[in-house]
Amino acid sequence: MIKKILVANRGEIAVRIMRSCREMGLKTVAVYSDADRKAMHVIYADEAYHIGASPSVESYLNIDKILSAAIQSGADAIHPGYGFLSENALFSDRCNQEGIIFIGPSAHAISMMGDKITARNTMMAAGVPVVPGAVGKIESDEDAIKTIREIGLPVMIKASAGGGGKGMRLVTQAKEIKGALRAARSEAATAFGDDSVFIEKYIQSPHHIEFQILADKHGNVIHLFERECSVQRRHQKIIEETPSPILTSVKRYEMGQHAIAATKAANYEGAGTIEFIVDKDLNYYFLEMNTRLQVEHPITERVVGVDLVKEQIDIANGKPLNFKQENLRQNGHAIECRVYAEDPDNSFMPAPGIVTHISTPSGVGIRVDGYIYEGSEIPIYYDPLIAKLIVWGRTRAETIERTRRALQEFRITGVKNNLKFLERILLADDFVNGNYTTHFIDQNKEFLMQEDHCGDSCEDMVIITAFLEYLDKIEKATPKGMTALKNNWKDYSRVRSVLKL
Amino acid sequence: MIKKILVANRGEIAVRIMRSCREMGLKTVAVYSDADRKAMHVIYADEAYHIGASPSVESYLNIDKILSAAIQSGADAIHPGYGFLSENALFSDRCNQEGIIFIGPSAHAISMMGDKITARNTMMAAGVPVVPGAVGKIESDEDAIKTIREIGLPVMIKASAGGGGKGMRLVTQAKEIKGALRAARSEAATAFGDDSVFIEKYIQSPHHIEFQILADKHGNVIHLFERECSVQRRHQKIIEETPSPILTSVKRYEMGQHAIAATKAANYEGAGTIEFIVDKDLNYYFLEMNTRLQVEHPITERVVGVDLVKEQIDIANGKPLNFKQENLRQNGHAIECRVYAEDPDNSFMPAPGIVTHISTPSGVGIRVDGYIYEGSEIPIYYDPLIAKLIVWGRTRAETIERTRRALQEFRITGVKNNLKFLERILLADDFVNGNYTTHFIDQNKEFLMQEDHCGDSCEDMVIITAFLEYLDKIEKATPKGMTALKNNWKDYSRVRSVLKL
Amino acid sequence: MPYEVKVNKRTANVELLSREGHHVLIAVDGKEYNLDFEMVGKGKYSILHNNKSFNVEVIPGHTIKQYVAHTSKSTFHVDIVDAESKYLENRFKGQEDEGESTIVAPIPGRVVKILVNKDELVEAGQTIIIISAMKMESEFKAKKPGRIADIKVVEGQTVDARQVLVIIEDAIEHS
Amino acid sequence: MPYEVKVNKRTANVELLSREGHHVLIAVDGKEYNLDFEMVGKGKYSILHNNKSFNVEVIPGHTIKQYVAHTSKSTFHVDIVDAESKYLENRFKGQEDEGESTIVAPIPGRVVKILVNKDELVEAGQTIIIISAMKMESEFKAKKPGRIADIKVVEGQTVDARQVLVIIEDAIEHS
Repeated sequence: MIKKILVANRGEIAVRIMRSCREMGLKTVAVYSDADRKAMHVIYADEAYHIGASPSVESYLNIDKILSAAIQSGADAIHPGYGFLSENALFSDRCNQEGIIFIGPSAHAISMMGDKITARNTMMAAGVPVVPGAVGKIESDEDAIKTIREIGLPVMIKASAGGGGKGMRLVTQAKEIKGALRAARSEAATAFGDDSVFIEKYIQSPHHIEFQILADKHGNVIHLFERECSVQRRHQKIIEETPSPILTSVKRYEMGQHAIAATKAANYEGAGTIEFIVDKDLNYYFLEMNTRLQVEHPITERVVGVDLVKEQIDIANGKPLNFKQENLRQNGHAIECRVYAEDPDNSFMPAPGIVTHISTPSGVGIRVDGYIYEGSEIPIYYDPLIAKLIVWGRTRAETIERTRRALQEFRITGVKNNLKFLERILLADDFVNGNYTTHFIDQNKEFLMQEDHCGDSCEDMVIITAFLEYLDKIEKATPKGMTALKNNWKDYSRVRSVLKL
Repeated sequence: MIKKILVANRGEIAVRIMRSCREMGLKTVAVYSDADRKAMHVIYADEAYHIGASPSVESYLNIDKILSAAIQSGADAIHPGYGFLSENALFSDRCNQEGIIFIGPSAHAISMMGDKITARNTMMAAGVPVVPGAVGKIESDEDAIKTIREIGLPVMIKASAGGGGKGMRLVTQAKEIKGALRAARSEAATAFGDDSVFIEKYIQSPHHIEFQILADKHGNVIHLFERECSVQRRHQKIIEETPSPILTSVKRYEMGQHAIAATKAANYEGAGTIEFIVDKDLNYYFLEMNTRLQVEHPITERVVGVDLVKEQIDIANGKPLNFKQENLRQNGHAIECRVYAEDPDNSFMPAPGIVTHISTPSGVGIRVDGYIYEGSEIPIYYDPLIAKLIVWGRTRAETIERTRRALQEFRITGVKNNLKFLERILLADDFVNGNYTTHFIDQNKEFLMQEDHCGDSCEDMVIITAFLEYLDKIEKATPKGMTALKNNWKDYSRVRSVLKL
Repeated sequence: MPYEVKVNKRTANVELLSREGHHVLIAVDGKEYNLDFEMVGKGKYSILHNNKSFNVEVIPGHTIKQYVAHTSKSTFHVDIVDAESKYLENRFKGQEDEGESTIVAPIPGRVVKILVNKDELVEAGQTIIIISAMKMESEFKAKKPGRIADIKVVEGQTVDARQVLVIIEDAIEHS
Repeated sequence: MPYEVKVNKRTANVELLSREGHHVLIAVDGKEYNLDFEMVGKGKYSILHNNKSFNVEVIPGHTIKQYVAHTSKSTFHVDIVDAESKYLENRFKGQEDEGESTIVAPIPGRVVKILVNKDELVEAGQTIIIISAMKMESEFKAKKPGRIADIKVVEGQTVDARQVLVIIEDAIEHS
């Protein structure tokens, strides 16, 4: 049984994992880079090991250093979180070789799902619908033209090793094919060291809906329903919710069954996510499998009533699943808002810096997962995600109202952030009506970039406050004697006589 | 329909009520005393009215001032919270007269349930079990002796107008009867201006279990299951949980039915609580009805999945209940810990003061309802309750583990508090085993007052930290030149030569 | 003494008429406000005006006269204008171009790539330098044609916000 | 220069051997610690010792030499002892009685009732004054017999922690 877990990550997810470990009575080990000595995960852990310089390649991506910290600390398991080494097959393998439990799937499952073509073929064999497209990688321009003629325009050219929108090119006209192919290959080669690409039908106005699954070492697989992740900006998710406002219970059942089939086909163990792309007629296609915990896992935790990190640890310990499919239900509704350190007024430029003040919302239905504290520094080296607000309500409408209330209470100063932008999303008609696709942000740009008007007297209050703060500062900066002079003529003459002596 | 609500309260409950109002799009009006100008509820509200000096009688209990603030602000409803005027029949009536909706029951229901003898008789008539005892108030010593002979020792003499343990006397031996009667009467007269008393059988090793009910204006009544409130110190609840660790589903069903019957018998409208006293054989007896929201209402909200304040407002608006009994379920387990500003090491002396720092727990399953912030003052005039930690888990065991984790994360400095005492309760065998009565605190006193040992090197770290903080402070306090003198002999001689000039 | 306070595009005249404890009488553009003004934290204020509750948080900017202010709904940039500020403003009027020939880091980050050499002539819109922060790369371009007069940083270097990266001189003047 | 530091009932010798940035070498009762010592907030420290992570928060007490320190598990009262403290300690040794004849408010509150008059003789254990705070009343009693020399407060008055309420003189001495 696992007794001590090294968390090979930082930020909110490292703290979140350690919280569950602490509840289970497990010891926690943090690793940290130069930039993170004072980070929350170091403060929260029982032990902490320095693993290198600030850039991720020299620390959080450094397998040797992390394994040596694990060995030195006597950790019997490593939780990789998300990002960094979480989907690195080599890391999973190396942990195995050192006799340390990797809390996640086998190297084989990671590799298989990491290669988009292999994953696609595996899914087709398992009867899981995939986006219409080529069965394998594209070898030549002719191959591409032939394939595109078969499936019809528009199509998407995608890197086999891809992710995060890199090595992807949309083709809407036949004349664009060759150029797009060249661009996708070159970007894929630079980003992943592999220029293999394949071609899929381009789904217009799609939804991005994923299913959470859990699979134990005994062949049991369950799904924990879906998450709707269509509110994205540049392939970056911003808001997720569950249940999806567009799914019917019939579709949900079907997709759940396919998610389980997909997981079984991958011989998968642990927590994972099957991502589907869904068109407006609710046709759905396997997109990819994320072989790790997702950023947005808390909305599933809230609605289904599980602690996914504890489930991961139980699975790693070889326990059979704690649930049967038929006992799981979606209770109410949950929304997650991702709070990023970025400046929406300046093309969402990242905004590292020092947090001067933070007020987090609380009360009924509110959960906040974060890692920043007053005085903490958000480094330039890592992800701009600084907190996640997870809100539960009995209905979708109540959840939206509550999320707005929570966003109003949420205040982070010192670093620019997207809190007001999130509030605008929660006010947008398309969002409120549950009528949105991955194009939502673009289509609502104008509305989303507006500010609530604060009112005339409100603006005057701002003027007055800044002015009085300024006067107080001037007052403080003035030497004591000077203040006395200004305020009190009696004192003045007294001071003068002293000076005369 | 209600559009603006005045909250006739302060502290955490005022903020908690305003949160739900804000979610419903309702405007909120705060009232405040001298001591509370900078209190969270004033900051949180849309409007705020000063209603008098700090002592409650001059402000939060001043009906005229509160009503005049309501009228001035144009509020169409008043939410009384708990405590203060929440169970004041006159206040309910006065609101009515002014055409302002009182969010709570009618003056008649409040009066009827406020008088313990009337309440008792009403319940007996409705077939709800009451503690064996006299049917009416005790007129004379002879009357008392006769009654006690009938029901048998031990008995409890109770003030009819009582509450909070005042005017109560336990009688275990016949010779104590007259003295106890005299003491109870005199205490009742002083505390409530009414020396009426009655006699009940004393239940040894009792549990204190209450049922949350909701009743609309259309005659619908539902219960939202029980709360176990037996962890008490001097009749003050400290920790509550739901479900109760001792109830069976058969008993739960029976008690729920009786709670509904009791509510109907009182012609009740709104949210209320039926308190039962339960003996070790699960015999249960009506104790009293609280005609208001309870401090511990959030654990019901969490397990049943409702927002009780919103339900109160919907009922006040004349809406039929949002739920049917058969659709309600208890999902998982919840525990509330009450954080008091008091000093457990000094006989739980109240500890008002200024909060210098606060770290609240968060993450999966955690809710905190509070009202203090850094720099806020906890006044000497009001209740010592400063925050409530509400924790949810899938099972009771998980909830206990999570509560411990949350308490470890919870830190309030500047004012003494009972956070570590709460942690000890969560570690006590009797609590962990769910094997506790209202005598729990007394029976576990020794264990609860111990401190976790911090370990030798931990103590050394404390010594080192205080010492280095001290050195830094000395360093800062020393004038710049002096530091130079100490650190640098070259500078020293330079200063000396300057002095010689 | 009246001051001018700029907030976003508005310039308001502000005069403090009296202040005793938390009672403040103040005029903004001639409109008098009788306020209950209390500090509730560093830079955080609770204001009651005709029983309306306002919360404003002000954060010092780069100079003692600049503030960023937050209400529950909006963010404001506030400048206090006094005699000194006015003098400076007048003195530098018409010289706004001055800053345009330097590229300044708008955020802290790491220099990923410098695409020009010293003395090189550049076009308007040409990418000069790439800065990376939080996994995102930003390209910075020349605003007008010119000559690279100085490169103040090297690739791989960590830079602070407002740090000068590259100085571009007007090419015509010096050619 | 070594200091003595008292924590609860223990007195430890502490010597700072070296300190460079966050690297601290320090000895407590002769045991050397090589620490990574970082401030992470006002009075809040993160300490790494042999990769173990400790968090200690220290809050100033009534004098510059007193602290209350919190770890995740316990609370400590810490006194820094230097030459001056030692001198004072020795000087006042054996005079601990001195404070016993005054009644001091241990917490802020409101005087509900004063049960004695000036010059009245009181018994040990006799209730002298009742203070109310947060809906709870606390009675304060005389520790030994004496005469009420002075009553410093009146009923209804709000008092601060450590404020002197009543002074009781030794009755024998003055009778």
